[in-house]
Amino acid sequence: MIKHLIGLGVLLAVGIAYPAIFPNNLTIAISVLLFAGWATSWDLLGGWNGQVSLGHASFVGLGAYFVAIGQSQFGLAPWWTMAMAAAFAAVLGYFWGQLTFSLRGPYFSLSTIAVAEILRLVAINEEWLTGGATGVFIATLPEPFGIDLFSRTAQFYMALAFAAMVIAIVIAISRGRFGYQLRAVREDEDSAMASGIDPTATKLKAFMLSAALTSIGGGIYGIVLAFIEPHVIFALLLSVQIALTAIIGGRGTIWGPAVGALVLVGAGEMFRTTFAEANMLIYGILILVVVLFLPRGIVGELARRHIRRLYAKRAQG
Amino acid sequence: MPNVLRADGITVKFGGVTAVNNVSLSLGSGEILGLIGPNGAGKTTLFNAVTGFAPMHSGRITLLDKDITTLPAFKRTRLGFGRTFQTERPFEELTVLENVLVAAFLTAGRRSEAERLAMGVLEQVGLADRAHQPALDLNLARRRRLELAKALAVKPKVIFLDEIMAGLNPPALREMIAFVRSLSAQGLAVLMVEHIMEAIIELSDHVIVLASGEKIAEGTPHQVTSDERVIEAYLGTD
Amino acid sequence: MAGLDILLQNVANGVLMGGVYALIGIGLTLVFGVMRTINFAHGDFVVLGMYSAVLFNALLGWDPYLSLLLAMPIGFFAGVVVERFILSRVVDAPPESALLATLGISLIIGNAILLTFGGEPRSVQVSYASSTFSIAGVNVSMVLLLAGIATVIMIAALYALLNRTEIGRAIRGTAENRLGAELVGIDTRRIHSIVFGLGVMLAVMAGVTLIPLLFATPTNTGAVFTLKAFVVTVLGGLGNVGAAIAGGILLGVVEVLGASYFMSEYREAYGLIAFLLILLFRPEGLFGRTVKRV
Amino acid sequence: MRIAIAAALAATLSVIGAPAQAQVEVGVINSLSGNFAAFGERYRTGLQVALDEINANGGINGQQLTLTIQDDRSEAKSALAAAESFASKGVPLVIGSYASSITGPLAQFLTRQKVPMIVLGSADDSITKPGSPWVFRAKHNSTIVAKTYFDYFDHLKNTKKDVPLETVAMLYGNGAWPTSLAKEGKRLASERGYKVVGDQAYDQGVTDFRPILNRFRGANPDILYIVSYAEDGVAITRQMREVGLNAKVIAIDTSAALPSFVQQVGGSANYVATAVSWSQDVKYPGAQELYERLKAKAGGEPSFYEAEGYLALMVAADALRRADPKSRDSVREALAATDITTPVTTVNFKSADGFQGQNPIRSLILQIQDGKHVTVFPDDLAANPPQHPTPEWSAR
Repeated sequence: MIKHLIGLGVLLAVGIAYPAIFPNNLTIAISVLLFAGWATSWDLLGGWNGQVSLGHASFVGLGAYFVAIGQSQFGLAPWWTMAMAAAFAAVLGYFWGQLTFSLRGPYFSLSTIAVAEILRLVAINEEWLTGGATGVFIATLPEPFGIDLFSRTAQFYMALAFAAMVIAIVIAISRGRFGYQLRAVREDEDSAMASGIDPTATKLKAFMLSAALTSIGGGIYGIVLAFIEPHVIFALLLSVQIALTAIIGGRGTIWGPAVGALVLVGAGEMFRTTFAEANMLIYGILILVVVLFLPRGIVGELARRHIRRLYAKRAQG
Repeated sequence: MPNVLRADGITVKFGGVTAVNNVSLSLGSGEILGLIGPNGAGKTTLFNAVTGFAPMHSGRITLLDKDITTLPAFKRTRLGFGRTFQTERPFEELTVLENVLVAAFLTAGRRSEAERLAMGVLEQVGLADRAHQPALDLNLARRRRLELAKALAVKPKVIFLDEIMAGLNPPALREMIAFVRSLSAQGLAVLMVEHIMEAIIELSDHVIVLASGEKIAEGTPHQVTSDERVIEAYLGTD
Repeated sequence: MAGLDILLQNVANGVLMGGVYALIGIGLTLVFGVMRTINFAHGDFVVLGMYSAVLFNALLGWDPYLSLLLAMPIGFFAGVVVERFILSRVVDAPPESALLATLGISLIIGNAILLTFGGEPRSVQVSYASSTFSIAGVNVSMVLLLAGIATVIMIAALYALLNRTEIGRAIRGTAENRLGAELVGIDTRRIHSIVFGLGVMLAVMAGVTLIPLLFATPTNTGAVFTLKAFVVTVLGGLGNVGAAIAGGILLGVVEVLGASYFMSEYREAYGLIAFLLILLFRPEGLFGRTVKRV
Repeated sequence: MRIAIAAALAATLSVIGAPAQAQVEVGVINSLSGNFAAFGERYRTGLQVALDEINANGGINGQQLTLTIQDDRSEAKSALAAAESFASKGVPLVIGSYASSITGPLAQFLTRQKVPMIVLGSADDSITKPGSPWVFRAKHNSTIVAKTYFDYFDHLKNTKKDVPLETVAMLYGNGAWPTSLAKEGKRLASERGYKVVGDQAYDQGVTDFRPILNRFRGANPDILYIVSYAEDGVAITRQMREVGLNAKVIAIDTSAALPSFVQQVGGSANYVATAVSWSQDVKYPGAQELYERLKAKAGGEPSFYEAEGYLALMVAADALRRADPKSRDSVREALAATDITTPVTTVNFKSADGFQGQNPIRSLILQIQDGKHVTVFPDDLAANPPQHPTPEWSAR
């Protein structure tokens, strides 16, 4: 617990200082933080609760669209629309979960692809709702306390706050009743029921929380892009990337998804500027390497080794 | 003895097959009820039906005069059921302590409180020194005890033990028998499915014998073991 | 055309498209049935087949159907290699590992094609690409029919392999219960390699068969086919090879009728909705064995 | 086929040109990997041809021009990271990118950073409407292209009065470009008295167009106005022939302009019309010679995409020659005052009709005649007259 809080403190300290040290590498840092936040949110459901969703881009899109349309059509400030998006995402997650939580394992994952793809088609085709295929611009934003929300520095701090908030929530949850309920349901639903846990309710709560948090990050992403198109922001590829980030980093660990974001986004950026056309190929090879040599993800594997070492020591002593 | 648990006319069907047919039982606090029968007699099915893990065709279940027939398994747990699984089902990725914490959180609101409760139960079953070991690494006897610890940590009024003696070596078996007796001494109602006759005879206040889903005999351990139908059921069909 | 004629034509087209979808789906369902692995690179193997036909056509001037002779064994071999060196090493890891591995493979295939062939869409022009003939007033596309015939032959061959041969019995045994199969002396690792080889071979074959009709791009097309294959296999029943035909045809008919009589922009959604309904109410698929819901 | 892996690995930051003496560096954000790589390749060829020409002619007032090309992986967030690095590096201007989903965020960001931007490939109206003082586009947009198509239809109607052109059916992908082109098309159709008898959208990745084409066949349109993605025009055309959907005019945007289209569709490609910003046979001085150079560099048949890449860099070089490359303000002003003629088109950025920084380029209509792309419209730039009407499939 203390360790994690120190970790969070380090993240915040480094984060607060970052724009002053690297004022010209903010966009990539924003990507890392957003993916850290999304992957950590995803992990509440996918890692801690064991329900692998491949549809989280829906919530990113939801957040981005709430902010963009709220601003451009109704003049609503992003903090209001982000709160609305989070509430709406939770409601969507509730119904989505009600519909699909009777499915287990790969069937659940496949169903999330289907639901997300249907939502993508709705977002593209229902022009009255989303502005349609041609996308939406965010041309103006309010300036709270004179802060220009279009500046990368302001956006960086928003992304930092988002990632830190999500990680803090996971730290809080991991030690408490809900955190154990999540893991118990992941490990064995019957055994969880024998401990008095309602598996469906637990999964629904996890899905709703995960969805709401993801959509807040989506709202920030909308501001960063300032121009969003439905087929890009609702894309299956984005859903897959979010899941990938968490799994590569280490499912069901507090820092795994964030480490995954750092590694994947960082490596992606490095490969992009170094290998030109071959960059995605190298990226694919990186994924294979992690899967083959760190099957539990980077942090997952480290944590496991740590626990084993600790236990071995105690058994000796 | 006042009834803690009553089950009347329990019938379970899978497709066209009747796995349990019109079986009733009742149990008072501090009482130990043994459920025996040859393989495939429907013991575990009855067990699962009563605890809510298998759907019932008909029947009625009450816990402390409250009708719980239609409640899902986790709600029965919350009202006072604790159970073990025949093949142990620890949460493998969690440590021993965390396994019990999951159950302890049912009644404990705060982490510290839950931890105290869990450690207490682990002491009781003799796993306290293993608290921080991954559950995956336990041997069979310790996995059994972990199952028991999980069942006890929900602070049950009735505890359902599904073949917890099977496969234990003689010293471990003695320990387990003593432990179950201590549970009933604490006032817990115990329903146990068991193949080890030694344990049944020694522990049970009352025994129900199932064969092919039917209750064929009921009484004290002594009565049922001398019942001809029971002998026939064990020797004849199995 | 009268309404009924149009309906018949649409149903016929749906059934024929269904054959195409089934062809794309069988490899996936076979691999899932035996290995319990959802292969996210399946569509990329289909695309690999397409590019192999493009390559043989460009270098040797071969008709795509002729290039099957070379492409299928190569596909089988490639599948065995991928299984041996990658998937076999994650078979006992958490289930998401295999999913991740196939995602990595998908990225590698798509981008290797991109680097080799460039990003331009490719296809092979054959004289019969748009040929049709007419039965009872219903026009039938030659290429679609050929693809349909290929599907039927392939599924019949697979069925025979699974039910009539020693190796088929071993495959079914492994699918049923891997541990049990090992206990009776089946080398399940070898079976996994063979099955994945077959899966890739079927994917490659689908690609070669479809190239006269369709087109391929290195990174886009694969994902589209993978998604279609998922839908087909779930509709029919994941792991049930014969049912892939039923799933394919159901998808084809649902899509074509939806696009013909409702909004065409939601064409992809009709299949997905059918997919969801089947998942929710009959997770074993239309013709699959019952899946334990526990 | 090229074995490009080794080359790509070696091409760490594709810095092209001799870094010897004083030089002017231009940043390019281009889609070299991912879904739009096909276009990225073509744009890069065009940029390189322009670069060679510029440096052979003395560079920027004696200084070498260099290009730094960054891949955007066909996604906005990478493009934005690239833009940030260019903005902080002090490049006088940035050229980029293809898709509107990438170019839109780029334009927003560079405007706020006050970095002049020349649009490379995106043709979406939204990039220059309302636009910004920092964003310039020498190539066409949806409004111009749709208008060119309908001017062409009007032209055909007026030259062959015995062939009535009254009804139009529209088929388009649901991406940003196809949708906006279809929208503008529908507006023009009603404005100019055409009746829209078919209006169907489809999702990218669809491979079976028969249901839609059969629907259209029932409506019997005179004109087919199709806006496809790059890859699916081949399947659309093959299936159009298969179901026997006839029309007097068949226009297919995007895919029919690619050289590979003719190759892959064969004889069925004939008579198909498509709008482009440039063609080798257009009657501009130097067009043929540019074609030869593009072809030599590409190692294959070039298209108007290469020409657009060439155009973007020529515009940049012209502005840089007239400005102080150290001052982005002065580069922006020079760009705004652009007035040049290239073998691709004349460039003269205007602000009119709600657009800003948009070159009112004249789009061309190409028709595939005997397996070749031929410029057939506008009249004064055409190499051949259009072949009209398109015969029925059964008669071909």
